[in-house]
Amino acid sequence: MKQIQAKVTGNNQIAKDYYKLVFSWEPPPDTGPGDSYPDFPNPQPGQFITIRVSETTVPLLRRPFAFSGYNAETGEASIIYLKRGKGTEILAGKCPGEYIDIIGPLGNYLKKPENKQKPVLVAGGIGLGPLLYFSSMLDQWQIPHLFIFGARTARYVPDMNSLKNVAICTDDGSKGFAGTVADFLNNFEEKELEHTMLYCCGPLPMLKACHGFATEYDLECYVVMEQIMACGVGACMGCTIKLKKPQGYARVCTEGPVFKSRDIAWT
Amino acid sequence: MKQIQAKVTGNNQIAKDYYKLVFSWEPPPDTGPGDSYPDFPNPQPGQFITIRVSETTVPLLRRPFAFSGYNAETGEASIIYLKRGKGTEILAGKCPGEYIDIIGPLGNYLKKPENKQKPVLVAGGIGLGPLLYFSSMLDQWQIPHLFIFGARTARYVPDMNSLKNVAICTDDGSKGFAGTVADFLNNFEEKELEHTMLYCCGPLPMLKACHGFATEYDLECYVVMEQIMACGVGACMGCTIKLKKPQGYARVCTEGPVFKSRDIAWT
Amino acid sequence: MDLSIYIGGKKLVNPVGVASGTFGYGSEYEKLVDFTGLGALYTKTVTLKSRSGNKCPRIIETPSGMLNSIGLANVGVDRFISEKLPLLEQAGCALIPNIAGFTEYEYAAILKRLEASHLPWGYEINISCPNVSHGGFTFGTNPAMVEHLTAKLRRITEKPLIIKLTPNVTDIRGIAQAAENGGADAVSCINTLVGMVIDTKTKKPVLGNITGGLSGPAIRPVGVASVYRVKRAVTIPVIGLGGIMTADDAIQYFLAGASAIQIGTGNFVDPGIPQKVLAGIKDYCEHEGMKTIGDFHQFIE
Amino acid sequence: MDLSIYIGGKKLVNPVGVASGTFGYGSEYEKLVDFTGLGALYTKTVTLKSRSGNKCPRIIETPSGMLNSIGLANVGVDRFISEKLPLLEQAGCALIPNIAGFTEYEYAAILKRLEASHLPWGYEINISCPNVSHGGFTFGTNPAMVEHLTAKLRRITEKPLIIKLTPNVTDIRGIAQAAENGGADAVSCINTLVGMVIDTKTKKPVLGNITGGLSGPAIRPVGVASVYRVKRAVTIPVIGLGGIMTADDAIQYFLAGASAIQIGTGNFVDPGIPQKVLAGIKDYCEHEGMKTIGDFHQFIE
Ligand SMILES: Cc1cc2nc3c(=O)[nH]c(=O)nc-3n(C[C@H](O)[C@H](O)[C@H](O)COP(=O)(O)OP(=O)(O)OC[C@H]3O[C@@H](n4cnc5c(N)ncnc54)[C@H](O)[C@@H]3O)c2cc1C
Ligand SMILES: Cc1cc2nc3c(=O)[nH]c(=O)nc-3n(C[C@H](O)[C@H](O)[C@H](O)COP(=O)(O)OP(=O)(O)OC[C@H]3O[C@@H](n4cnc5c(N)ncnc54)[C@H](O)[C@@H]3O)c2cc1C
Ligand SMILES: Cc1cc2nc3c(=O)[nH]c(=O)nc-3n(C[C@H](O)[C@H](O)[C@H](O)COP(=O)(O)O)c2cc1C
Ligand SMILES: Cc1cc2nc3c(=O)[nH]c(=O)nc-3n(C[C@H](O)[C@H](O)[C@H](O)COP(=O)(O)O)c2cc1C
Ligand code: FES
Ligand code: FES
Repeated sequence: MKQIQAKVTGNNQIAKDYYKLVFSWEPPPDTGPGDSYPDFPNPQPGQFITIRVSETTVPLLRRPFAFSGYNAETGEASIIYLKRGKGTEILAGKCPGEYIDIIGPLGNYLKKPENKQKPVLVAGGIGLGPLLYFSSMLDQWQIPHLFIFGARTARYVPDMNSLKNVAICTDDGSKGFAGTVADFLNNFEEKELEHTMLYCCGPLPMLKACHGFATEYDLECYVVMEQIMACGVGACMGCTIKLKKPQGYARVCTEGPVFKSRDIAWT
Repeated sequence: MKQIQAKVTGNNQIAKDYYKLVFSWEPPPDTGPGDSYPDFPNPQPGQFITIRVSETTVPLLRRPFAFSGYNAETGEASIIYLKRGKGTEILAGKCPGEYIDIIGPLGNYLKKPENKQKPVLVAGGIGLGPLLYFSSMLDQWQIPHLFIFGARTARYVPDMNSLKNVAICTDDGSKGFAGTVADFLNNFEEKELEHTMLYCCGPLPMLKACHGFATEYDLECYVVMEQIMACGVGACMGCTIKLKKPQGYARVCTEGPVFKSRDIAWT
Repeated sequence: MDLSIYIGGKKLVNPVGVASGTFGYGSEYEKLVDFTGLGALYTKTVTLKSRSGNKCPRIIETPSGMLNSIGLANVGVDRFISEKLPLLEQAGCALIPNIAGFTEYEYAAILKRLEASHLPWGYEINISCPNVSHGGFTFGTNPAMVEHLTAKLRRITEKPLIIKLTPNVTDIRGIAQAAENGGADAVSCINTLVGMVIDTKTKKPVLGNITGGLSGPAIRPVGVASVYRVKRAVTIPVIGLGGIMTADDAIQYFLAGASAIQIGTGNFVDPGIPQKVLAGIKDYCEHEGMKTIGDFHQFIE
Repeated sequence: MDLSIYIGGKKLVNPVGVASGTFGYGSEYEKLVDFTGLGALYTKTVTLKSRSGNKCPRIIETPSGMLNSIGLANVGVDRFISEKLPLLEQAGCALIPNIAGFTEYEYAAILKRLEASHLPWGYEINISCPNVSHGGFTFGTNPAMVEHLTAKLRRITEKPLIIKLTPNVTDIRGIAQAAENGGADAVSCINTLVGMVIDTKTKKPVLGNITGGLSGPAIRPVGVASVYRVKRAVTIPVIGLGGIMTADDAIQYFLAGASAIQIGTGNFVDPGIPQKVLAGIKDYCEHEGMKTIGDFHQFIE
């Protein structure tokens, strides 16, 4: 975990209201050659950064975003974000060459599946980023997998050509499968599901549905959770979610954001 | 007094940290032809506008700026402002074509001098705008006048070629007269000062010095005052300054910003 | 949808008012605001004698807020009645003079004079100005005094009587209950919080009065919490204010239990805010199927 | 220039601390912050038993501020001593555990256990958490209880004893004086203001605990005013906090009368703030010819 001034190298719209920010931890020009500039530990899929989007006090708190990719050679990482409020609006205005104050990588991460396991990645909306990154790691490990992406309508679906095996679901049927990702999952035959493992990231109702599905077929299921954050580093106890007893509350920023879905006290 | 969305037509730096914003009260494109768009009463020199510089809550209050010019034919008006804080920083980022929320014209104004009177305009720093405008009115009325402008150093002096009779003073002598505008005034011979009238706008110490000078030689002296403002329209009683008894407090936004220097309870 | 509300049996056509001290005597905003869209206009606090107010400067911006130490500068009740009220005769919205005294006697005297005019719709009683330190103004922090004062004023007028509460107390509920017990028709909350800004260049407080009252979006969470607590302590209507800039802000107050709201600092930022807020409330009600302001009060236990 | 300060006869190398609850047990920020630059580290409030804290969500942003309703989630004093304190053995800055109990007995019991460790430099006593509604936590609003509690704790420790005050009272000066009379070595102010945000989409309070504590730049004017008032009511040092983000903010507190400051919410925004603030204070002192923090106290009467 480091705090650095990262250089924006790209910030482009990839679908309606969705943007991809690419940045590198090249030191700012005023960092003298003598100054040691921190190395960023390789980020893992599921891990996130927090960005201070503004120097003013509105918005005040740093905003958390999951890594959507990392290129160890170029030292470039990316996030995919939805422009939804004050902070992400400011973020969408950042231009290549500008520097952003980031802290990361933070949190735990999605681990490599064991042999035999057949990963199915289920992403909805802003859950896309971390699973795209995980998918690229699975490709690197040569683990075949299915990627399911759900969105409200076609306009919210970015280009997914880089994915080998992808199913797109839209609520209104304007692209791909007509229905939610949960509907899509329910079309599987029970026997197809042997050794299947779910990795899910997206809105809470989607995660709940995935958990329900996993419970029904007794599948292992990991979910990437969200909670409003203040510190992002485990100090404030603000980002907790409720786990089943006996664990009690867990901090999304430290014990998470990745949880086993069966550990969570879904409500 | 109206509240309108004015269109920025220019916003250029004219000296170190000084900018000139030009705007017109052309209606925004979404104002239908049926919608009546308010006419702006002709602004007078000394009058000001308040601008809502940001849609967020930082900065919160509107910022007041004096008119530095107005062209009745094109319907374009201007202000000259110093980039000094959060609000003016945002203002400096406005581009031609953008709309700004302004209320104006506000306050009283500098009146045409009587026959025989010889106006001397004394401006310091951000006091330049209103006196530039007044100078152009004097030209229109064909009243000869001297314009004295004071700044800390040459970098803060914009181009003043439009003025017929101008004396520039810099504290460090890097341009024009070396010394303050008060020093410059003190070089006048008493007899030269007959019928002289002072119109002053600038920092408080300068205004005080001008008032002292005017008192010494028994000259009429008008000063354009500043005070932090909230409403700008006379409602909040926030922008008061102290006058000599019996008037008590006066609102800069309503009874001012132009005051007779001898009415003010200088401290 | 019917957004009218009743206070002390009298109707306000809509729940959006402009707060005392931020709208002058009304006439100042005449050229910018269509008064007929306002539910109520609460005037600048009137005192028995005219007051010139506190030392300058009186205003400073703070993060998402502002401090003021106007010190109840006003023309006094007599000139208020002879010069200011008549200007508002045609305003087309409910006029609610806000009054303050240094003693119970003064409060009563002001109210009696105002009763001679038919123009006030009702009264808001300021027992909570943080910018005037003399005796009478600690009324607002003492339940027994609040009850006694309210009861006294209640005997003078049958028009709606609204007590304006200060947040600068340990338990605002006790003050609200005292107002209710004294016979108030409503309470409004909140007035400003005590605050201070120091100029590190001059090493002096910025405000001539040293401390001032904090208002604006910065204090909105305090206002919403106050309304929530007060509403659960009294049965009379609660009027909410503090940092309202948008319809969403106003709706938070309604959901917390307010029957009406006021816009204060927001008027300075954009005099169009009251109208925009009212329009936004209407949209919300339409969208959410709310028929009256009372419908807002069912969601939070 | 010597920026060290003394509290209860003990020295802090510089006046910049990090506030309780915003810096965890310290170890969380280890990788981001050089602790040797900190004057003091006030830990998350420790209670006698461990507490899992309030319902979620516990945090929401507000204009220039934030609400939290953590509810004193902590590991309890025993695990604090066995697991958390040792991690800070090498921290290189003064460790000031912040403690809270539900009864006088609990406060005393916690303090006694901590006294067994040599690591605490002193203690901050939280009598003012707005997020826990049980009996004991109304301590902070009652001068007699504050004096009695302070006196009791005074008999247990000779280390510096700092009482942390709440702004949610009618007269913070009375509470501060009670702490002084009870034998406190300093008071710190302010803790958070009670606030609430409602989600107009769900029509429910955002925080699981309904209300929370407001902190950040929004409340800075309230903090500065509190320090100004408290300083004029007591002779012991005052530690100022609330919304400090920059050296200028900290200097306002010093000019108001603070001998030291703490940074709370600011740590979340940028963990580098404490160091930047300290550097800025040094620059200011150099520029303005200030030799000690005491020099700040001469400017405002
Ligand atoms: C671990 C983690 C990883 C995330 N990764 C991504 C990502 O890869 N891409 C992406 O688009 N978004 C991601 N988010 C959500 C992202 O942080 C919020 O969308 C962002 O903070 C909104 O900021 P804003 O100022 O634009 O919106 P605001 O105006 O602050 O609020 C708009 C909406 O966003 C919600 N929100 C605000 N702050 C947070 C927060 N800290 N966490 C969750 N919701 C919040 C608000 O409740 C509100 O509904 C992640 C959140 C977490 C906790
Ligand atoms: C009637 C009037 C006419 C003015 N005309 C001009 C003009 O033509 N050109 C120009 O550059 N400036 C003018 N000013 C001053 C201008 O309003 C301030 O410079 C501006 O508000 C600063 O905003 P900011 O957010 O950039 O600075 P901030 O960060 O808010 O503050 C920077 C400094 O400006 C001071 N300041 C802030 N608000 C005001 C205010 N309302 N009035 C006076 N000082 C303030 C602060 O005390 C501080 O010292 C005028 C002020 C008044 C009252
Ligand atoms: C400049 C100013 C002057 C005020 N004067 C008064 C007043 O005379 N009487 C009163 O009861 N409240 C007065 N108030 C308080 C407001 O009516 C209101 O209670 C407070 O500002 C909170 O609302 P807001 O955040 O919407 O401004 C004043 C507020 C401001 C900002
Ligand atoms: C998330 C959070 C948790 C807090 N927890 C505690 C706590 O456990 N004990 C305590 O005394 N104060 C606690 N506080 C209050 C702070 O220590 C501080 O008094 C307050 O936030 C004001 O300072 P600030 O504006 O710099 O944050 C907490 C504040 C925040 C924001
Ligand atoms: S955000 Fe502070 S503990 Fe997770
Ligand atoms: S700024 Fe409100 S009266 Fe002048």
